[in-house]
Amino acid sequence: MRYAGKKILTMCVTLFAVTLFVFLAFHMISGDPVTSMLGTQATPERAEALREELGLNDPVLVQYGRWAAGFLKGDMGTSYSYRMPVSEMILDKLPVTITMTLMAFAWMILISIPVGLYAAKHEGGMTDRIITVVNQIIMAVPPFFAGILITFVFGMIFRLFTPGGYVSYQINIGKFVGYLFFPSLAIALPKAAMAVKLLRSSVISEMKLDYVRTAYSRGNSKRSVLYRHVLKNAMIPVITFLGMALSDMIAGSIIIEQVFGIPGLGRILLTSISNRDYPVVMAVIVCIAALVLVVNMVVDVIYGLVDPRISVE
Amino acid sequence: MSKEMIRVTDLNIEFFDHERPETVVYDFDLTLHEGEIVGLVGESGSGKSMSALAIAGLLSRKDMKKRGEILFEGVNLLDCDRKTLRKFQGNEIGMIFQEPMTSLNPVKKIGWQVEEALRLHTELSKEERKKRAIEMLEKVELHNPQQVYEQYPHELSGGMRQRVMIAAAMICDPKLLIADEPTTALDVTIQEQIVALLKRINREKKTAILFISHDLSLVRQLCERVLVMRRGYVVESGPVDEIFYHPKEEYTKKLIAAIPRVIRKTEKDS
Amino acid sequence: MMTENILEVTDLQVFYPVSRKTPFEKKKSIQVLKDVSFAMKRGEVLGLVGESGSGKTTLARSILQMIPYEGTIIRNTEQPQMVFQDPYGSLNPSKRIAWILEEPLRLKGGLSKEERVLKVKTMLERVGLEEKILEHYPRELSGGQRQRIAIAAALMLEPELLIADEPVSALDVTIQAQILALLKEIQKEMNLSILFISHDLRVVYEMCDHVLIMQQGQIRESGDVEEVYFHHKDPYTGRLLKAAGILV
Amino acid sequence: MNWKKIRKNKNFIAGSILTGIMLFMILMGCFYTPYNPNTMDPSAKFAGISVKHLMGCDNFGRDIFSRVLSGSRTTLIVAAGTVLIGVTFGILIGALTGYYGGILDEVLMRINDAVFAFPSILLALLFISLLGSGKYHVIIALGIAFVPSFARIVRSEFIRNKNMDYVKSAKLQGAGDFRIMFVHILPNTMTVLLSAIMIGFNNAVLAEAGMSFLGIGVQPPDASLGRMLSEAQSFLFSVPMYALFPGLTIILLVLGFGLLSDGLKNE
Amino acid sequence: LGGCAGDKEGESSSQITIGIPQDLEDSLDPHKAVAAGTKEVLFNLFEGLVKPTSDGDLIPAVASAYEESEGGKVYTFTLRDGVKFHDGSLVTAEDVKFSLDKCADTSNGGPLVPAFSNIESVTIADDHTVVVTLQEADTEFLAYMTTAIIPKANENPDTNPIGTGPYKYVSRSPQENFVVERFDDYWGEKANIENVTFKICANADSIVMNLEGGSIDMFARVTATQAAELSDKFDVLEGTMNLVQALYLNNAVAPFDDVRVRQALSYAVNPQEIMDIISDGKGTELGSSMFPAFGKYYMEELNDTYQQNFDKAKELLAEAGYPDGFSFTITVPSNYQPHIDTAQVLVEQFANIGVTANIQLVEWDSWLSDVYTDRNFESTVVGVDASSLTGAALLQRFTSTASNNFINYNNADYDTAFANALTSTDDAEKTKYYKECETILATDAANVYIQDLPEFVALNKNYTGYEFYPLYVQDIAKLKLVSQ
Ligand SMILES: Nc1ncnc2c1ncn2[C@@H]1O[C@H](COP(=O)(O)OP(=O)(O)OP(=O)(O)O)[C@@H](O)[C@H]1O
Ligand SMILES: Nc1ncnc2c1ncn2[C@@H]1O[C@H](COP(=O)(O)OP(=O)(O)OP(=O)(O)O)[C@@H](O)[C@H]1O
Ligand SMILES: [Mg+2]
Ligand SMILES: [Mg+2]
Repeated sequence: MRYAGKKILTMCVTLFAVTLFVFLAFHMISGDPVTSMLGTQATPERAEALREELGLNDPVLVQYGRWAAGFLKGDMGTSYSYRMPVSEMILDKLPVTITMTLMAFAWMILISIPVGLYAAKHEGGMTDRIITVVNQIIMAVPPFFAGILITFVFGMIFRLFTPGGYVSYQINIGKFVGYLFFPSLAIALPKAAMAVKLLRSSVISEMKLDYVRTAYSRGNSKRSVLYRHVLKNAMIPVITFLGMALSDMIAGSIIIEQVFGIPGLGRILLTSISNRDYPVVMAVIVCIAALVLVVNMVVDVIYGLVDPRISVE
Repeated sequence: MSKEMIRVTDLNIEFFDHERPETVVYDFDLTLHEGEIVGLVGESGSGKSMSALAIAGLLSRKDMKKRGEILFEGVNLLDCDRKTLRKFQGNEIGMIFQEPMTSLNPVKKIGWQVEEALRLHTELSKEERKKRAIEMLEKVELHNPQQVYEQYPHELSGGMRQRVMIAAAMICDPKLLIADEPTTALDVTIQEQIVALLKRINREKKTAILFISHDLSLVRQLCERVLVMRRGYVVESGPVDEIFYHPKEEYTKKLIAAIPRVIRKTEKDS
Repeated sequence: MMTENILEVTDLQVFYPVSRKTPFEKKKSIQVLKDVSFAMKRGEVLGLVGESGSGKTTLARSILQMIPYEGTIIRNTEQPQMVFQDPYGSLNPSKRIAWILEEPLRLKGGLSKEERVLKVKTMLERVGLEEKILEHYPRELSGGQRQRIAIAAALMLEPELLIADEPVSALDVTIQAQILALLKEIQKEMNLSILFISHDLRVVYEMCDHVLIMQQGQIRESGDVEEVYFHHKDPYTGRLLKAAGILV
Repeated sequence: MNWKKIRKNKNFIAGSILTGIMLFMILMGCFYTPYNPNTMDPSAKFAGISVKHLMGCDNFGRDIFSRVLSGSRTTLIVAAGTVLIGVTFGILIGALTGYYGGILDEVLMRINDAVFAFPSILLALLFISLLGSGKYHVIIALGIAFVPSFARIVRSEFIRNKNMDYVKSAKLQGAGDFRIMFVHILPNTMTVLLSAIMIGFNNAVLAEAGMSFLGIGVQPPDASLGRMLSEAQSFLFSVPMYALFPGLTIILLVLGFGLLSDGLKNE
Repeated sequence: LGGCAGDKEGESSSQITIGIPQDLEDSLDPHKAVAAGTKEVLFNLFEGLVKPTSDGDLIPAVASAYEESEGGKVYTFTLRDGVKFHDGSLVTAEDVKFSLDKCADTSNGGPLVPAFSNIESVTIADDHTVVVTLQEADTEFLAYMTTAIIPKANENPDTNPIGTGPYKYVSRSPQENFVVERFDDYWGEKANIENVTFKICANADSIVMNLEGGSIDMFARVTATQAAELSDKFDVLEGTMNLVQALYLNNAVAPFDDVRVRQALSYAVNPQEIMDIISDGKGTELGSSMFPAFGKYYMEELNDTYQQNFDKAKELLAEAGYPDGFSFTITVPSNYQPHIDTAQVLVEQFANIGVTANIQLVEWDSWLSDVYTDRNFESTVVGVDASSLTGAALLQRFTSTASNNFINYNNADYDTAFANALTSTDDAEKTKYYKECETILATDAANVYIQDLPEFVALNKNYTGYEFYPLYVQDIAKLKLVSQ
């Protein structure tokens, strides 16, 4: 238990550091919330009055302290631009991002493990060579180009989905998940390709090791050698990648959200940065950072569980 | 004489993964009968392990070529289909590997690995398998089999791992046991016990054993016949005593002469 | 000066952590070495014999500071070398043999590429290997070949102290004899001290001046080889000797 | 390596040919392009593929082939720079944390996590505000944003390798920590690292394009492949070629490097 | 899989999904909302005492009649009977006074509607009559009475907009949509379509796909290229954006403080070529800060002030001391592609006279603070629109003391002319003075004027009834299903 406690504590410290950095960053970049709130109608007097009202004239650290204190009490503040409670906005969008990420992750696992194992199993064969080449190409396709292509092919030509026809999960869960089918695929594909490559080469190098010979000597079929012996070993380097890919998807789904018109955390983050709406930015970052940290922690734990040679500390 | 168990004729093994193809085993011939123990000795790198692996059906890499015939109970292991081969492996043919350190799966528990052959070839229940595995671990003189059952390979010493390998190879009572330097990592007392164990299963179960070693005195204790290899060739073969007392080849003579003996230094001096 | 102790070990204790099922369990550990003390003179060959699992490798590793221990270990030498029990694991899988053997010389510095290659080739010859092996990767070698490479790598630096963990176990007797002779020769030549771990009592007798008998993490008996082999005090030693056919 | 081996190494051959062609084109683009990549020709607006315009023209009547040539250079510089920074620091941090572990690991990895969670766009904006805009600042900002992912990969590989006997034996032979990390262990992490570099390169191309909608990075009218790609999105229907060529160029560029690195890996 | 366009047809109620390029990242309080994108949507929810028509006239709305007296100093409004707010309550004189006072309030540093600083008092004459008295006569003041009337009782005007317009607010989801429905108690002609969803299509590049795919039925302001890509499922209606797109020059910094340099740049530019390249020749060329929607003030003849003439331009540059040209930066907000495109063509055109222009894209927010507020720039390409249907809305900003005079224009003649226009009560005279202002801007080459951007509205053929306004608004109430 002490281990878990320690991990959580360091996580909180990290979160604290991230938020502080972000807060400071905001004070260094040009433009302030008041500019975007008042737009072209700003007069120096009105800007000043608004600044005073929002407390933007206090020293940075005082402002940060106020934000942090509020946050700890569960109050994420009010969005400057939307004038609505930040918590409401986040709760609205979080499920979107999480669902999409999880779906993409599922895609990645579902594609990469069977394909990677298959290619490794038939190393040097025709299918393996085809897989390797296709894989190399997929890896080289920029995800957002993949997004465009998928939209074009499946959305416009085959009409399998309506580009931009996003349906909120609050209205219809089924359609919501249905819409995320292709976007999550677009996110997953390049990462899955890399996972395939990694897994394949990892499996192939494991297959050369002595213990595999031992496994064969007991009458294991190639299949069971792969699944029961090699997979776990071969997954060790892949786990790190999968974990990272997951964090990456959480933090970096902005582009795909953009291409497919999905209103998730990424888009909120982007516009809020542009609007200098930092209560929202802070909240989104805390969310993303917390998710990323949790994923990292889980990866560490899994890593220790899979590889007995590594103690978790 | 009892039934013929395995017959290897003209086995050649050639590697292609370097600039020049390398033949590492030439024209290997061997016949093994039920209940027979045959020793295979020879220079390091002479191809003992490669021949053993071929016999156990474990050389399948694409960048190597195998020629010849390995008949096991009438089936040619070199070109039979994998399924038939698998039926033999672990069940009728057991193999103990030379490198105990790397021959165990690092992420699986010892118990799981020892009882794997049972899982593959028998219908035993989980509890029965565990019982058998622990019995087996006990037979190879591991002090605390219950604990070892739950440990991972990296937590064992070299000798302990070697014994785990032996236990795993013998768990299905194979008809043919190929032992590639099974006692190199063991201290004499354990070595003695393992040799005794091999002898016992040979006697009781009529298990044929191909015993690879460089320890000629051990071979002499255990085997009836012996093959001597050098640079990929079997240079000499025949009953142990004959080879031991009337070696024909220069190399065999050297081998025998080089066996370390404890001649008291005082005696030596005198 | 010559009789100065090259190694002094006092009250050495070593514990290993026991694996846990989840990261949330409490830490447990088992003791592998108990109160091990001994000293080793410069230029001597000290045999370490003991049953499998008695802690020989553990002792070697703690002397070289590879694992945490309690107690004191004084090493009066700069760069002790070790031949690992598992030669395969001690060879970098991504490098060719030529690179592996040259590496210690490169680290030491002061030699040109040609000199290094020459030294490597000489050493290769001394351990009885052919030159073509230089181009191979470790996984392409036989057990005995790997072991000889490991020995060659360890001797490359002409160390003062060599810890050899079962250095000849995988070798056939002719080569074993050759390697033992090589070790002896170098030992004489350079006044090398060797901690020679083996389970082969006959080899130990050949090689060593003094011997330590270990069992279950403790030293049961130590002393001059002659003394221990023929006037042993501990019953365990007796059993070992009997099993090896030295004592009848 | 000798000729015989190289001839058998299909990856290496395909990779070097592809990379060679791409690099040659980029190099050529420095000195000669069929048209000035920024010159507009209203009459050639959306011109199709012809002998005059090998890849047709864009919405300003600019020659796409010329723009691809000059855009590739920019993209290559940005992507390579970004990956270089990311990989260099990623390896450094990953190696140090993985190898030493302990408090250093804890601290560096937490910083790493923090950077990872820090939106790269904000990071880029910050750099632009502090240093002023320009391609090189974007490279730095993106490079920093790329460090964590490389660091994590390298770290876990180092953790896996550092307890192996070959590392211990190198230590005994007197190899310093740095030599052990970078000469002994690092090559054993290459398999994993090279794949990551490839993906990283790709992401960098995109990130640069992504930055453009904030107005940082390459400034119009200068071209970069990512930017052309995102602009082309609006003309996907009438001129799919406009998206195709930059996209294809990115793919070929990345593919070439990928094959080459694969080829080098298994010599 | 995903939601299909066809699904909607099963529903009995009529509905439309309208794509909008950016979210209403703003207060929903009509007085506080600043973004043009917010205002154009809120137009359907709120009304003032009067409201604009698509012809540019003002007609009574919450007021049923008004009276202007003392040469434009006192305005008397008679409230319409039975006008209801969306929450069901009746509009009272109290609400009207509250709304006007709120906009005139200066306690937060300046009134919400700048022109309201002219108000002396708002008084309730009786339950149906509100009198607005000005400090100084202003014949254009009625245009500001389009200011929304909101209920005094609403506690959360920022997030819960309640007005009297033909549509009422239902919900919004940030970056996703803004939903309104028909207000059935509307006093006037009720809207045709029951449910309207404004859907945020942040990715301008996928708008064609969204339209073709059926996830949106209408998108105002597609580009010429996008319009060309649409299939015949859509009507593309063409209007203008009603803004003045120009290369705005900071008149206070060198070399733009020299009129000859500004004129030289104007001679280098060919607006028609720009329009040809970026929008297939669509758009209206402009020669000064006025666009054609202001019929009576617009002066087409000013377009010819500077015909593209490189020699003349070089001559002027040489006179100004830049015979070899110079280089400068065009700062362009990155969120609007037509401006970026225009800037790119400008760069090419300036190259002809040896002037090197470098484009610098900046975020909208940085543009607001650096360019607009701090006036720290050399030149910028943007479009300036009119917040109300008055000449002052476009021309006031160039008076030397105007707080929004971001180009630092300073010309005494101009100030005088503008002051005259403001105070004159006679329409013809007012027009004359405004035209004088325009002419000064043109001859002085205050900015390099380019065009009033074309506006293309893509509308699914199932719908009809779209109307262009001279203001930046979208009137949804007039839209109807073809089958209706
Ligand atoms: N990493 C580890 N974790 C837990 N226990 C370990 C670990 N390494 C070794 N042990 C235990 O420590 C004991 C001593 O091991 P060591 O390797 O020192 O034996 P050894 O004397 O070298 O035996 P051998 O001759 O078989 O190699 C053994 O019981 C082993 O199980
Ligand atoms: N992949 C490979 N490519 C080329 N040669 C190889 C390869 N693998 C093994 N060899 C060579 O095959 C020969 C025979 O090896 P083998 O393992 O059978 O020897 P061994 O008799 O078991 O020796 P030891 O007693 O040392 O274990 C060795 O010379 C070795 O170098
Ligand atoms: Mg062998
Ligand atoms: Mg050991």
